[in-house]
Amino acid sequence: MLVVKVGGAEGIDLDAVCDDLAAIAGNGRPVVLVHGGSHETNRLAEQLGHAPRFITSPSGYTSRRTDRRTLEIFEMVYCGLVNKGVVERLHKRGVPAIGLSGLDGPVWQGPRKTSIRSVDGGRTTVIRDDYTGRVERVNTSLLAELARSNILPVLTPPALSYCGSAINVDGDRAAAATASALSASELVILSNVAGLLERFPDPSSVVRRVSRDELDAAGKFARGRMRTKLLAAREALEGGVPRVVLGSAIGPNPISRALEGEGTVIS
Amino acid sequence: MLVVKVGGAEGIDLDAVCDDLAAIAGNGRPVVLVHGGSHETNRLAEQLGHAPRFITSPSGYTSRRTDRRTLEIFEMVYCGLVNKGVVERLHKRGVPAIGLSGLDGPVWQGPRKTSIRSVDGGRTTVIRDDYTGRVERVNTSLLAELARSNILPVLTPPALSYCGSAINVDGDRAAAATASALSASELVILSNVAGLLERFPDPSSVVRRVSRDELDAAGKFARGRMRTKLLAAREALEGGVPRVVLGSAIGPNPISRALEGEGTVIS
Amino acid sequence: MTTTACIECGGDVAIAVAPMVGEIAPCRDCGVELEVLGIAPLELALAPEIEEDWGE
Amino acid sequence: MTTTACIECGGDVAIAVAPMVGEIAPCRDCGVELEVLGIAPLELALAPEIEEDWGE
Repeated sequence: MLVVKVGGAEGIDLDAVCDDLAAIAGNGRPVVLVHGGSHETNRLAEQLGHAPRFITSPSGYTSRRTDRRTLEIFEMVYCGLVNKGVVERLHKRGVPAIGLSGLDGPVWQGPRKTSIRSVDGGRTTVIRDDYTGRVERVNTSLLAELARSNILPVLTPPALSYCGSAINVDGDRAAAATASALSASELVILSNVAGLLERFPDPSSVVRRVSRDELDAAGKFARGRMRTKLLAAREALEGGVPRVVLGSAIGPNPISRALEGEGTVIS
Repeated sequence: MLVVKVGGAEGIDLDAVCDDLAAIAGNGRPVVLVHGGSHETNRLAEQLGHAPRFITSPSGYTSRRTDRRTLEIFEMVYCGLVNKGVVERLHKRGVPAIGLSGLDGPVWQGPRKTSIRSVDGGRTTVIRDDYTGRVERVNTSLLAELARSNILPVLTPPALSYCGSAINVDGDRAAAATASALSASELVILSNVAGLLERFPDPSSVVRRVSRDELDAAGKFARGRMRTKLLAAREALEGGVPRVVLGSAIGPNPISRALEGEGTVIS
Repeated sequence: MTTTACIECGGDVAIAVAPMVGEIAPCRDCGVELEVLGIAPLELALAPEIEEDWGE
Repeated sequence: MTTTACIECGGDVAIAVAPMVGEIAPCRDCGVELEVLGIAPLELALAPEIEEDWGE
């Protein structure tokens, strides 16, 4: 089983990703795709006059401020525009697919954070009406059933909190939890960056190999979202996934290139 | 098996519908829900500067002009905002649910119309880039599998055309096709109208009973969307569904009231 | 309205003074339905069959 | 900055001149973290624990 996460940043060509995915699935390899949608969500939020806001946690992680209105905009893009766009592309390429958010089934469950902290201009505040959390449980029986029926799951946040509300979760970490739960042999995380860069944003400074023990040290190179990707890689390895590759989604055959080692291989 | 279609018009209270649905499903009756989203789609289309347009066919049916941009806005509302909002509400009420568009699986397949005709001001034009069609095939094995796992399917347009593209389909007729395919004992179609009205819009003029043979005659009372609902009712009866009720989604327990005969009972 | 020759039977086809691309113009003589494909110059073709069912 | 009394130990808690509801103010003496619940009058309570994981 292969789990692929493709980000939602600007410039990512979903047609190229789906071309590659159709070839891989066509060779009989079971695959689960997880996707993001951040760029389109920011655009729609601006258009609807509810500009996106981002929170920096005390330990430097960034995440989207997800009040109820943002969650709805988030669902419109992730579960509507992007998810069904990917499912349509896969059908067009002869790959039966099923688009599911973490709510559906549910596929992903986990705790919603009752409060979060935001650091802004040196001042820290508590935020309570944020719909964010983490994936702890993955519905492996539903996903396995779909794989048996040769239907490719296309998964997207949000997840379902234990108290029954939709929660924004990090797509990379949700993909790691899914890869672990399905005992995937590989997790490929594709974004608009060539991998972990020693001298961000210089693409030629890709760190090609990171062993599990070097993950902490490698963390010092990581900026912004890459920090969460390294956390996701760690969680996948700890979950028993033998190999994680952080690669670029840009250009043709991005998944195959990552599988062949193009990007940062963590194992 | 009970199939319920709830419309997307303004004023429809999805919490009341989900309260009732949770009670019915809680009593062990397998249910499939189909929902619309027209009001929210019109609102979002206006907000995004792509105002909704409606087409009248030569024989008087109205439908949404669905160019590619409209289809994307349609998917954001139907598959994102409304579908996941209903799934979240059902989980909150202890009913495991799964939100699927017709693309997913796919659940609904059918022909896309290569061209449609639009009558406007006495002039008729051919339109070719419209993404509309009809549901001919229903994925009963996927739906039956979900029912066996006690997961309530929450279905929404669009469907998948045989040539692999998303197509806008009429929700009432898709619900009728689903009820027929699943050999449902009843199909309930709820909207913001009390049923077939003899003197539209007078709610006290509800036609209480229509036999199958009286359907054509009853058609003369029907205005706008109600014409399509009568067509859907006919298709359900012809598909072997013994009883169809057109009822109001407004107020508490709308499904139960319709099942008890409140509205227009067609059988 | 103005008229032009039917591409099927040569008969008279009534056309709006300012026709729209995609507009349907029936031929009064042979009854076929023609579609305006181009305006300058005027270009007609047999209109596609009506497919009656409708989307949401 | 201004100071107010810690609700745990009575020590000094540094507070911004114009505090924000939800703002965290640590007590220099006993080290607890307090949260500003109200401004006029100033109302403090123990801040909830940090939950470290983050959404998309």
